[in-house]
Amino acid sequence: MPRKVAVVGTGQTVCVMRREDASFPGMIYEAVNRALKDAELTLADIDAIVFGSSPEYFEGVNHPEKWCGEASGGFLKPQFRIHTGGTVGSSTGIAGYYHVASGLFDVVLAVTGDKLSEGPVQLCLSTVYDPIFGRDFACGAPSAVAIQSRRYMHKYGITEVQAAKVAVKNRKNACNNPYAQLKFPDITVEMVLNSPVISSPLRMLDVCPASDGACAMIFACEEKAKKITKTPAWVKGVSAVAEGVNYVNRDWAEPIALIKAAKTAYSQAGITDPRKEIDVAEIYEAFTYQELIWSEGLGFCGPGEGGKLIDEGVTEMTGELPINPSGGVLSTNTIGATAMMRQVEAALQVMGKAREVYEGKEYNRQVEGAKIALAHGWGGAIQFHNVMILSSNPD
Amino acid sequence: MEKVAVVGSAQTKYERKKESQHYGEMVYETVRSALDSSGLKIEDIDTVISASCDMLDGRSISNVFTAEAMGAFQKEESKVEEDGSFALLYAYMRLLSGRFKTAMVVAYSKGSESSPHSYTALMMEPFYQRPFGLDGLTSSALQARRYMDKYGITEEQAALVSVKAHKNAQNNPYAQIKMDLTVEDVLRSEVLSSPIKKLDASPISDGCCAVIIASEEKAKKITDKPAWIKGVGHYLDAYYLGHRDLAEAEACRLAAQKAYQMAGIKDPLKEIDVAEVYDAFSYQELMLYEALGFCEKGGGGKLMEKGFTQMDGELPVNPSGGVLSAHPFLAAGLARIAEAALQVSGKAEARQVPKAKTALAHGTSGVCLQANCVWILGR
Amino acid sequence: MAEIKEIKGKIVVPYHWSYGATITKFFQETRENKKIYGARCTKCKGVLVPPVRLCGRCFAPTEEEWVELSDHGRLVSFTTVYLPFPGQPTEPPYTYGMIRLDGADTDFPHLIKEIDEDKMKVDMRLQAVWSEERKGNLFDIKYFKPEE
Amino acid sequence: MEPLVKEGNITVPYQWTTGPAVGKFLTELRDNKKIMGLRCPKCKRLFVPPLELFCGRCFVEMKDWVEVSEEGKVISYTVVNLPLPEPCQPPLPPPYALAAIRLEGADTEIIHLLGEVEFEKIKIGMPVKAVWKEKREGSILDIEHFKPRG
Repeated sequence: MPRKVAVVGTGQTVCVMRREDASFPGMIYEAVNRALKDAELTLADIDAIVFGSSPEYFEGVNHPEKWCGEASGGFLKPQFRIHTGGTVGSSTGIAGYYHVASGLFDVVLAVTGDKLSEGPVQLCLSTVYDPIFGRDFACGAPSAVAIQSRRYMHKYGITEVQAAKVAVKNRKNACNNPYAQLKFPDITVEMVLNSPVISSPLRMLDVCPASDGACAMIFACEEKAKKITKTPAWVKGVSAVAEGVNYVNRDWAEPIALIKAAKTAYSQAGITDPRKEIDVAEIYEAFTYQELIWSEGLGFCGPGEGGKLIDEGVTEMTGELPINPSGGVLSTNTIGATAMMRQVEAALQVMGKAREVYEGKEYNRQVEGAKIALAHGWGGAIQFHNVMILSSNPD
Repeated sequence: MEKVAVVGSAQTKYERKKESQHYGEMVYETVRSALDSSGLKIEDIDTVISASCDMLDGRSISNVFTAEAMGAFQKEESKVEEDGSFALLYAYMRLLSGRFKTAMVVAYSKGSESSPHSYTALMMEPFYQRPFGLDGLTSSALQARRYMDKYGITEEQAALVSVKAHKNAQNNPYAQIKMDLTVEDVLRSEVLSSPIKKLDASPISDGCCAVIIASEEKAKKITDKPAWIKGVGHYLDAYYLGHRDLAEAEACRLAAQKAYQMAGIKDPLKEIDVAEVYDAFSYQELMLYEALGFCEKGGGGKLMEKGFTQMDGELPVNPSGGVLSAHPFLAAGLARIAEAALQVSGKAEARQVPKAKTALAHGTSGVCLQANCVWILGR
Repeated sequence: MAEIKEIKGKIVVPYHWSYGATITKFFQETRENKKIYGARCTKCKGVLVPPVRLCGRCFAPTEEEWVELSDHGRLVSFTTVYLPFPGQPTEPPYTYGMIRLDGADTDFPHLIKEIDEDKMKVDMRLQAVWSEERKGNLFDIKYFKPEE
Repeated sequence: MEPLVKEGNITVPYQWTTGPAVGKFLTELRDNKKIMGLRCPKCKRLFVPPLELFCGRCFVEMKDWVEVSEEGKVISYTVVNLPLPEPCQPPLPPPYALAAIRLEGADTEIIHLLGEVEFEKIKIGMPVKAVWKEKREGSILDIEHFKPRG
């Protein structure tokens, strides 16, 4: 059995389309300081740092963890970088977990971010595609996910309206999150359906924004965690599974890596009925259809039942299993920090801290009595999936 | 703490240009050979950690198309975008946690598809350093001059490192540049960026390295000669070149201290039998002698002159020929660990240091030794 | 003058991506013989196109002997791209899809033309339109169109 | 058939956010021909040039802007002979000299060009002085180079 590890502090920057007032390292510094303050620690208490950010072409600086070395708190400390694409935020959180679980370090800071306003995001994302087979007609992330979404609709009869409902739910939820970028209290299904097509079947409002932002979290071993905070969020399950790209009989509507990652994390956490046992989930829905596909992969419903899940209101704030109280990725997407924000929001929920006063205004996205939360991330060519289960209970 | 050992490894032959091999095939072939080296099947591998670089590959999220070649399909996987020695560190942490028993660590790059100048020049932030066209070569030249000036290190002493490396490389089937050189040859080679001359610098290489580690119970089943991990340390230094004393590899010194402390090493020169270090430039090897505690500060040149680090010296450094004889970015540090493991397992063939029991391996990431990872392996 | 907040610039990084011998041979066949080949996995017997040396699902090598595939196939999924962005290689709107060539078990990406988007259907039949001048790259096939 | 190679560039335009420290430093170069540093309230080091509004060593905010001299001495240098390919874009064709210069009052070095000097005569410890461009655009190259001082 691995050492018990908990999240003891978190910090997020407010995400906006362009942070004119801070450089990339400046944003990282801000998130790190917020996490330290939240845990009431100083940098001297941190044994090691793990840094995460997405394709270097976003900021145009190779090995950005070196540039952000001091900002991440890494000066003459152990530090290295994780980079797994969209999953990088959660991959970095998971690496933070393993730093502590290994026994090599007791208190570890994980920090992630990206400043997507520095360059043209879709151009940079198109460099993910193979330069020989397909980069010539790539349109960043949207076109790949459009292919996935169309196949999913076809296989299960999922409708545009069902996808649009995800956009509405999450943009409304975002109003309760001080760090979210797109807040849209009056959004309707019609507005989503009338928004221009980006890459069919995806419309403008089916798609996440591009954000500048950073996020940090602090992991600690049991002994330290109990001293640092009264409300640690215990890491009960972690899994990060890969699949391939163009492999034999790939079914775009069947996320096999996610299915395996969820199974692994559930078994570690002793979860047998995820829909009942999990109180709240933060999942990486960069595009509306994905919240439905991933819900199936996570076992919240059967294959093809993702549309029904949203139709029945199960995933609304008032539903049986609220998904993305934070507003999710559809409201904020820095890419680098995005999947970590899922882990941070899940941690805040089980810590009972998803309600706060920020710059004089009250925000409440707390799911009452949430004890077990799930955080998810995807990345690569829709092929890497991370799942983390957090709990208010150490045992 | 769980005991973990290196139980298998494979390296490609490092070459200037592997044009007939797609990079995925290069990775696949290496991973297969690593499995063969340990008698394992891909099903026996619990987790895969890789090291590669988007900007070097010209493919963002560089593990997208190599995940399958690494055998990561439907496996627990992650990528450390650093030198491969750091990828091994993450794999090691995963095994120490007890969740996994075996890990495949893979690092690769094809310098021929991009260039070492791109790879390092793009590490420079765009405001203060990039406008000068600074890259790994020119920034290391500033470091070399500063180090030589501070400690009276001579160009001849640095040249001896190059002579040794290219000579040792002749015993390594994977090495790229094998030559019998004299100090004169090095001194007379073309000045690239003073004081660094062509033969002080590492070449451009294509290559891949894969290392398999296993926890104690498994390791003992897999091989009767595991190379046990005794200690590891990794530290980062300041970023902007003018914000640290370039003559000191401070982060490497701290990393070594941590690794020695874990391994219970008090007198590294005596207790370590062989070392494999990331000598991208000849003078850096001398700096590393000091940072690794093989000699006092400023004593690197003398140590080299006295022949301490030659194959027949007290502490042979880079029997493989080191990075000066083959420099596949990201794979280079992992290759140091593979070589160190071969040494303690007694499998280093023509480059074997007799009776090597304890070996040190060093990897670095960033320019001018900014980030360092130091490993101690033992029987 | 105003305080400086940003610096404009650009980076240009040259690459020389090696196709390797396998993909070179694949394109030799498209260029010289207008033929598309796949490779069969030694384990699951699935046919991969382009004919890579490895079946990722099985971590098994593919057979030395290649399988000739049809230049006709089925549309697995598609998208019409409307979003413009700087540096885009193809000017929108354009349509591309994943095509399951007859005899293959993986999807081949390509442009789709000669049909209106609203007439396109998942699973419809397509065929390759070959270029007159073939250079040994993906555009040896100009695009795919509805099967005649 | 020879193995095929796809030749191509990845070309990306950027608008890099300087952040307040770099922004002010470059603005002062451009508008006032002043070289400014930031002093850490804790370790008292004066960082020239400053990258951020915090001390990376002490992890505390720095607010104390200090003007330093445009004169200093060479701590290290290199003469670059190799023509570097893209994406390196040195401001001059080779050979040119780069140096790490400790400005008077600063506790760090600034990396810059050395000019108006025969390369063979460059020495460590050599006193140098900034030469300003007439037309300054808010770049580190608003200082044309450093030249030997009398």
